Amino acid sequence: MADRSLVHIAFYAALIAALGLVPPVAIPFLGGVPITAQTLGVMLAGIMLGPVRGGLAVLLFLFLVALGAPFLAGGRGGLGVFATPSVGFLIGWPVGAFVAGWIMRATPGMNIFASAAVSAAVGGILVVYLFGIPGVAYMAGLPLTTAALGSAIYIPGDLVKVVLAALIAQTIARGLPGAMLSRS
Amino acid sequence: MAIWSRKNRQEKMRVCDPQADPFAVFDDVSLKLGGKQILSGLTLSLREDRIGVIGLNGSGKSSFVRLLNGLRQPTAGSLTLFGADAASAAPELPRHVGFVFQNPDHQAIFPTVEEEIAFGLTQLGLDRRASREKALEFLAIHGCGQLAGMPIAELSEGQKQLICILSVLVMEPRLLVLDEPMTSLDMLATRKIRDKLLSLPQKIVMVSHDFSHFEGFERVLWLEDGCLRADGSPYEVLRAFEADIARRSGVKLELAAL
Amino acid sequence: MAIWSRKNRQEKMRVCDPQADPFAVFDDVSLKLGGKQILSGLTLSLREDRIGVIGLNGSGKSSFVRLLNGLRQPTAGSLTLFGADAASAAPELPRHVGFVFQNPDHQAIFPTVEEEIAFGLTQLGLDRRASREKALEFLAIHGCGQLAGMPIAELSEGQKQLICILSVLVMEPRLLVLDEPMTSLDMLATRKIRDKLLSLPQKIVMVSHDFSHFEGFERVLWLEDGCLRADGSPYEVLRAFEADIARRSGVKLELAAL
Amino acid sequence: MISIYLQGDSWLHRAPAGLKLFVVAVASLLLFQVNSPLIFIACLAGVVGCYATLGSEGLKRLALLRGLTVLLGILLVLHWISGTFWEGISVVLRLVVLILAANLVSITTRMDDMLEAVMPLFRPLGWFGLSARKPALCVALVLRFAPYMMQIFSRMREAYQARTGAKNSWKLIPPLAIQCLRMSDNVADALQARGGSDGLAGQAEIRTRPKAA
Ligand SMILES: Nc1ncnc2c1ncn2[C@@H]1O[C@H](COP(=O)(O)OP(=O)(O)OP(=O)(O)O)[C@@H](O)[C@H]1O
Ligand SMILES: Nc1ncnc2c1ncn2[C@@H]1O[C@H](COP(=O)(O)OP(=O)(O)OP(=O)(O)O)[C@@H](O)[C@H]1O
Ligand SMILES: O=C(O)CCCC[C@@H]1SC[C@@H]2NC(=O)N[C@@H]21
Ligand SMILES: [Mg+2]
Ligand SMILES: [Mg+2]
Repeated sequence: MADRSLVHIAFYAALIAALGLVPPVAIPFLGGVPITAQTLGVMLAGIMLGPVRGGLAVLLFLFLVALGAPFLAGGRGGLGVFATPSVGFLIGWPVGAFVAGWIMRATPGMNIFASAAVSAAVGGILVVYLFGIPGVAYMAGLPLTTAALGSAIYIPGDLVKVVLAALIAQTIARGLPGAMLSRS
Repeated sequence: MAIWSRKNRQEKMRVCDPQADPFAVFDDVSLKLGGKQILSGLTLSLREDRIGVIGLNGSGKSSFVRLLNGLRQPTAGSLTLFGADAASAAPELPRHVGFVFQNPDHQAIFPTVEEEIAFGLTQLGLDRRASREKALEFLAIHGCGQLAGMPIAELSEGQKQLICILSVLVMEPRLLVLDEPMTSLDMLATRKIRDKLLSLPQKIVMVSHDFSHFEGFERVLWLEDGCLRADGSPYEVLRAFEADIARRSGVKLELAAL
Repeated sequence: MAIWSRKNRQEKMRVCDPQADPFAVFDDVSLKLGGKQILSGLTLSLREDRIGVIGLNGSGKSSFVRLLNGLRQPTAGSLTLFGADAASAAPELPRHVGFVFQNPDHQAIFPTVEEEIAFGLTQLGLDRRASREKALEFLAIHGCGQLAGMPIAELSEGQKQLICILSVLVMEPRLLVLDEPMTSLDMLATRKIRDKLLSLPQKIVMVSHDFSHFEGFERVLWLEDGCLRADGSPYEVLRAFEADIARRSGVKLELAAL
Repeated sequence: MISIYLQGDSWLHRAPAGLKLFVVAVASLLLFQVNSPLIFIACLAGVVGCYATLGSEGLKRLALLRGLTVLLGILLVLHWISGTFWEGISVVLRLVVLILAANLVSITTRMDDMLEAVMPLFRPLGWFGLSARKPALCVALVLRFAPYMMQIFSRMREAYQARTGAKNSWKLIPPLAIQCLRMSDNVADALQARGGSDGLAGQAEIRTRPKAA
C-alpha cells in the first residue's frame, strides 16, 4: 500500500481519537454505552476514504485503543474496553465505515451532500446498530428488544452527526477536492 | 530592483505629530510562553503612522506584534491599546487592528478565496450577498479576479500570501499589523503591495527582514532576545543593525578561519 | 547588504562540462493538476552545478521543482532523472535528491527538532543512536544546538525554516532542490546558509525571488504560465526578467493613471 | 498518549519503550479486574510518584487532569444518582490512573522509540510478504497527528480571533477538517520526499534502465 494511503488511514484514525476529546454523554442504562462524537469520525472515514481505507482507518484506531491508548471518549482505552457492553458497537464501527465508503463509491453521480448523508446514515447508524444491539443484549444481559428500544436514545445524536458529516464532506469537496478519495 | 525611481516614495515620508495620542503604550511589558521568557521589560509608546520592527530570527518580533491585536496578553506589565487596557479591549480589537500572519497557512480559514475575503466583510456587518459582491470587486481591482473561486489549498504560496494581505486590507482597519507580509511575493506583487501600503491613510506596523520595505517609515524598533535593543529613525536603527550584523559575521569568519 | 565583499564568491563561479551527463532530461513534459494545465511543453536538460528558477507567483516554479524529486509525475511527455525514467526512479529519488519545501510547515514531520534532523539519517540506514548523535552534532555545528530539544511548533518561522534546510543538508544528497529556502531567515542566517551552499560540492537547483541568491550560478530558468520563457546565463535572464517587470509595472501605472 | 514528549533523562526516559507499553497494557487489563478504591489509591500514589521523579516539569504535566475534571465529575454524579456512588469512585480512580500511566509513557518516550517498540507486533505481516514497517509507521503517525490536530485547531482559533475577537464558532468545524486534511497531505509529501516508510537503506544507485529507442 502506498505511503500516501497509509498517511490518510492514520489521519482518520487520529481524527476519531481527537473526537474522543469531546466529552461523551454518559448513559446510565444500557450498561453505560456513551453518546460519543467519535461516530462522526467513523462516518467521515468511510465517506472520505472509501471502503477499504475507511475500514482500515477504524481498525487502526481500535488497535491503538487495544494497545492501551486512552483514545475512546472519556479517556478510556486498553483491552478492558472490549469487555464492556460497547463492544458490539466497536466491532460495528469498521464495518460501518466500510459500508459508508462503499455507498459513496457506488453513487458517483449523486450530489456530495446527499450521497454522504445516505452513506453516513446506512453505514454509520444502520450497520453499527446491527452489531451494537446484540452486543449490548449479550454483555448487559438484556433481551434483544429492550436493547434495541434502549438504543433509540442514540438516534437523535447520530442524526446530527450524519448532517455534520455530509456538511463537512461538501465543504471539503469545495476546499480540497483532492481529498475526496472515495470519489477518485 | 533599483529600476524604479524611489524619489516618488521618499516624498511621501510622513512626519508624526508628537502630540498625537499613542495607539499603544507599553509599560514594562513582558511575555512568557511555556515557562520561557519571550519578551521582557518593554517600555515604549507607539503613535507614528509607519513603524518597522526588525531583529534576528527568534528575537520576538512575531510575539511582539501579536500583543498589538490581543492575540497574546502580557504576562507582566501593562499594555494600553487605543486608550483601553489590552485585556479588556481584546474582543473589540479585531475591528480596529488588521493582522497579516507571517505564515499564510496560519491565517487562511475558509475553503475558497472568495469566502476568505468575504468573511471579513460579513464580520463588519455586511450581509452575505453584499460582502460577496464587494469581495469579488476587491479581488478584481487587485488583479486577482481569476483566483476568486479557487480553493485556497490549491494556490501557490505567493498567491496565498497575497490573498491573506487582501483579506485584511478589505476590512480597512485603523491599524495594520503585518508580520513579514511579502516574503513569497514576486517583484510585481511586492511592488503593487508596497505602493498600496504607502498610499493607505491608516497606521502600519510591519515586521520585515527586507529593509527596502521600510521606505517612508518614521520609526524602526530593533528587538534582540526579547528586549528593545534600539528604537529610532530608520536611518539610524537600520544602519546600526547592519553594522552589528557585519561585526557578528566578521567574528564568525575569523573563528572559522582559526 | 552591500557590506560584504562579493569578489570572493564570484571567483567560485563554476563552469560546467558540456559533455557531462545531464541529471534531468525533460522531453515535452507537461503537468496537469485537477484538470488545470500547470506546466506545458518543457523541453530541456539540466547538467549544471548551480541552476536558478525564477518567475512570477503561480508561474509553476514549485510544481516544476517537484518533478525533480518525484513528488509529481509528468502527465505528458517524458522525464529522465539520473538516467532513469522518472516514474520508475521515484522510489529511489529521495536518496539522491534533497528537497526543501517552500513552506516549512509543509516539511516538518516530527514533534521535535532533533527527531526531525535524525529522521533523515535513520532513513539512510544509520541506527537510531548514531543518527541522534550525528543530528545533535550537526545542529551544534550550525549554531542551533540550543534548539535541539524544542518542539518544532514552538519555533519562530525563521528558526523553522533553518531547521528544514538543515534536515535536508544533513542527508548530503547528490542534488539539492531548494524552493525559496531563505524567505524567513534573518541576514545573519541567510548569509551563513548562502556561504554553506556555495561551498557544497553537490548540484543545486534553487527557486528564488531574491536575485542576490543567484551569485555564482551558471544558469537561470524563467517560467511564465507554466512555460519556459527564457533559459540562459543569470546575467541575461535576470536582466530580461527585470526589464519585463519594469515594462509591466509601467503599463500598469499608465493604465491606473488613465 | 496525547500530550507531547518531555525532554529529559530520567529513569523512565531510559526504560525501554516496549517495557513501558507492556506494563501499561497489562495494568489496564488488571485494573479492570479490581474494584477496590484502596488499590486504586495506592496505584494513583505510585503513578504520581513516578511523575515526581521527573522533577517539577513532570509534576506540571499532571495538569492534564484539569481538562478532565468536568467529565469525571459528571461521571461521579451519574453514579451517585443511580445509587452506585462507591463504584463511581472506583471508576473515576481507575480512569485517572490509566490516563496518567499512559500519558507517562508518552511524555517519556520519543516517537521513534515508540515506533520501534510496536514493530514486533507486526512481524507476522512479513509472513504474507508485507513490510512490518508500514503498520508501525501508521501507529506512529496516529500518535503524531493527534497533537498536530490540536495545534492546527489552536492556530485556527488564533486566525479566527484575529478577525472576530471570538475564539470559537461552529463555523470552524468544516474548515478545520480541511486544514487537518491538508496537513496530512503535506505530511505525506514530506515523508515521500525523504524516502517514505521503507527508508533508503540499501538503495545505493538508481537502476538505470535503457529506454526503448
Ligand atoms: N493541486 C493543485 N490543483 C490545481 N491547481 C494547482 C495545484 N497546485 C498548484 N496549482 C496552481 O498551479 C499554478 C502554479 O503553482 P506553483 O505553486 O507551482 O507556482 P509557483 O511558481 O511556485 O508560485 P509562487 O511564487 O507563488 O510560489 C498556480 O496557479 C496554482 O494555483
Ligand atoms: N508557544 C511558544 N512556546 C515557547 N516558546 C515559543 C513559543 N512561540 C515562540 N517561542 C519562542 O519565542 C522566541 C520568539 O519567537 P518569535 O516567533 O516571536 O520570533 P521572531 O522574531 O518572529 O522570529 P522570526 O524572524 O524567525 O519570525 C523564539 O525563540 C521561539 O522559539
Ligand atoms: O464505548 C465507547 O466509547 C463507544 C461505544 C459505542 C457508542 C455507540 S456507537 C452508536 C451509538 N451512537 C452513540 O453516540 N453512541 C452509540
Ligand atoms: Mg516571526
Ligand atoms: Mg512556489
